[in-house]
Amino acid sequence: MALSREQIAQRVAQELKDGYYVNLGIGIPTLVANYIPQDIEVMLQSENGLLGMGQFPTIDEIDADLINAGKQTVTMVKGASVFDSAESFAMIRGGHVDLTVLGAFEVDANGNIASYMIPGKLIKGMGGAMDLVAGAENIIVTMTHASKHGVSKLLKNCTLPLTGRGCIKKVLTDLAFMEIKDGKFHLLERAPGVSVEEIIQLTEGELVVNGDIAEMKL
Amino acid sequence: MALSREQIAQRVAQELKDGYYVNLGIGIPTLVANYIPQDIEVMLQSENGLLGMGQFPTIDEIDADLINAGKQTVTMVKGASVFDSAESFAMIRGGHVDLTVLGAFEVDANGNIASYMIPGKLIKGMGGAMDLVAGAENIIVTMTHASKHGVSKLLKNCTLPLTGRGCIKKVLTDLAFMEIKDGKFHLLERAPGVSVEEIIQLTEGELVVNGDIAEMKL
Amino acid sequence: MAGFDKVVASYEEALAGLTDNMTVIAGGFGLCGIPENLISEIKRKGTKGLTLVSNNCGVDDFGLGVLLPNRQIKKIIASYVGENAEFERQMMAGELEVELTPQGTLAEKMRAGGAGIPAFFTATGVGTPVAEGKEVRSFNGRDYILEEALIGDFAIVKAWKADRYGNLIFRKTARNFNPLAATAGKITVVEVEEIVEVGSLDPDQIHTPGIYVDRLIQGTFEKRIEQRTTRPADPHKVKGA
Amino acid sequence: MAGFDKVVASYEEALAGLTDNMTVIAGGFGLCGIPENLISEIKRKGTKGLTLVSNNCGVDDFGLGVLLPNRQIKKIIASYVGENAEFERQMMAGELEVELTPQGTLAEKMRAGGAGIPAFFTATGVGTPVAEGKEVRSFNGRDYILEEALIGDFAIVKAWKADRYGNLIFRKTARNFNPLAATAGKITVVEVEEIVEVGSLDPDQIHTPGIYVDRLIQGTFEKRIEQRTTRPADPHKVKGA
Repeated sequence: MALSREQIAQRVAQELKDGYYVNLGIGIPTLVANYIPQDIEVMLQSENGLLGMGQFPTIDEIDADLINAGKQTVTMVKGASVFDSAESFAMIRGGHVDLTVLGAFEVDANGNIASYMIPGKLIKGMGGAMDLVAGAENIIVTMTHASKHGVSKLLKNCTLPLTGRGCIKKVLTDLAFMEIKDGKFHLLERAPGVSVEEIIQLTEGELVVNGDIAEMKL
Repeated sequence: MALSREQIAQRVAQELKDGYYVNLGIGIPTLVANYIPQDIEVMLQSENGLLGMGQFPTIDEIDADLINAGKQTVTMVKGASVFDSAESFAMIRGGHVDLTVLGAFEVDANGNIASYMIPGKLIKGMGGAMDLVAGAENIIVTMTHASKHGVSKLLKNCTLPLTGRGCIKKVLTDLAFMEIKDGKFHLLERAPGVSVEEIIQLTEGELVVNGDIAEMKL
Repeated sequence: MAGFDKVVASYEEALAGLTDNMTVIAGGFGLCGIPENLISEIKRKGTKGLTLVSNNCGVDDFGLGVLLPNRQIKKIIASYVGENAEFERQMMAGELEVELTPQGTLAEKMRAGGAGIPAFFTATGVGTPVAEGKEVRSFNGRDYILEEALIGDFAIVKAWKADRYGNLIFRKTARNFNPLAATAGKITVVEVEEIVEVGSLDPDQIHTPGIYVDRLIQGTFEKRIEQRTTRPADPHKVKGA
Repeated sequence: MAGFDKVVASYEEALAGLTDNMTVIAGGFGLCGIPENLISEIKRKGTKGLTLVSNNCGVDDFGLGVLLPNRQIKKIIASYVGENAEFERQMMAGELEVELTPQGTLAEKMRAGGAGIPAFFTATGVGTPVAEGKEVRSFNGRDYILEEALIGDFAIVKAWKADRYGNLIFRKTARNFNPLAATAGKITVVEVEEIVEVGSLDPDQIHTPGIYVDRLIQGTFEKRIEQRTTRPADPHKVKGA
């Protein structure tokens, strides 16, 4: 069965390592914060200028001057720091963030990503997404594998305007966890109860299936 | 009579205006701080990362963590701020400093300045001088008009490696105050008791003398 | 002798000299840390044909969005826009020019403008619509595009505290683009919540030195929140305990 | 689980992995804010063939100058050097390569290295020996040269206070190049005067966020002064009054 949004977040959280500085995008990536393993520490970077983002505030703690990149009110953890937007993107662009998790409309077999614009429909802007995909060494894209109508979002070539070129190496969908290399998707894991055939059918870009593909553990 | 170092500093100080942020180079420029008119306020920038440099400390006030660009122990005035070297030169390069005063070995009629290197003899480096001459709109160069042997330092073309190209518009020597424009020196004032003829003789670059040249008031 | 006293008496005075068709760089992220009252003053003045540089364009009735109904904005350079209906209508109708710029590139363009760096290379946007018409160059085997600096005729900035010399301190994530905008204005106007005595701010802790600030005014702020997200109060905490 | 604790037990551990022919970026201006003990440790280790990036090269018996007698430095990128005799001798003899770089350009090169900006344009050095071999380009009618970023295999930094997460605060003009060096090291090693509890530093007042810091150690410092300039004690002040 396809993973729920929460399950996607749960699987991503397994990729976190102790001491990681992590930037979580808006949507499913935000949920990852709820599944950080108890035995490790990670610190969340929010690109509007905060390292060490904490949970949402209680009503009493709400502070209009303390928000995250999704414009939600947040808190700070112990050891947090605040900085301006140039410094924040110096961190990001300079490759200092250990892991970035973000959503996408389409990803293709060359590691291209389209996530910010649907011409004529959605043109609100890229925010920090282009900087994040260009700056991070280590990115996990979370997305649904295909549209409701069964149209693959893992393509030979992205059809929408790109957010970044050749920068995506790992994709986690509701159906599968994949690596991108040498112009191909490589299937690493499948969602519990989802068959390899189903994944192949819903992946437009070339998909390499090597040996038995294990089910994800959640 | 040629101006003393103190008199040069005194004359430069007359160019200060209320509310000016000023960078004073090493040597004679440093002395300008002693002649700031009582009825105005200026703030001194030191390029190692201090805005609002004060006088030297008393022995009790000495702080190894508080020095100026000449590596001298200093103090801070009220309203001072400290910043890193990139920020300091953002101020300088970005044209935020109102006046820069610095020394030179040679200046030429095209506004070129040589102040940091004598090949085979003095090669300690330019420090912040190249940034200062490139960044400031308003620079006064203080120097001696000629060498002890009577060789002019106000040249047709600088002979030493340049610190900056076409960036000097005002020069104050022990003999004269000059403006540089259109590839010529223009005599504005002469030191008390120094004749125009004497200045012409010691100026290798073309010198424009328009009408009566007033003596400096000190 | 005014010295370094940057304080002005009114918002009118704060924005004196702002005229039609100028470029204005604004601090703020979403509705957080925006110069609310300076924006209101621009609305009141009715200045038109403005090019705005700001990460966002406010919402329908707050922030830079209030400049939309009277068509005061000709062009906006931003990373994320369209949180309001009138913005979308004007953009779709071609009445409003929008130059989408990645957030980090936008921040760096402001910093570069203030720091006398006319242009810099960045990997952000390579191979995307953002790269169109821009030089691409390879350094150490990777492609980068050339981005140019931004300067404003005016910069409008919101800080938390200031002394009369214009030394600024920002509070939490209301800092965002504000220190960068402050460096990039030919005339930089700052509004703050509190003006304190010169000498009471620790020189080591000033975020923006007064050299970047031309005019300063104290205001009161609504500080509207866009996404009021909360968690339940901690059940272990007993009131009054 | 080590989490974000950056504290190491010894100077040896602090510089573990530093090997011959690496590039080291150092904070400090003159002898102010230099990582004294990390420099001593490099001397003790005897690492050779180093390329050093630092505004200055210390004096004969203090600061980076102590690395000269054993010829540990192959090349130095600096803005102002030669405050010691051995330096001059090695430079003149061609035993030491010196790349003179304007101070502001040096600072910006470090910042660019840390910020993922591979190159930037600056007016500093146009028409001078610094411009040799560099691209010149005109923006808005003025010439600028292209300068490339600097990155170090190691960065060695001196701060005042830190928490164990590596959040740093610098003191007065001992800040100088230190925050820039901190961003530009593949491995950034910081020595401080005091390590304080995590959570005791105000998040708004941290100069260098811990994300840039890999290793942290507390040391004691001589803080030698190069130019001890003083004024007479104020005659109006009465002792004990």
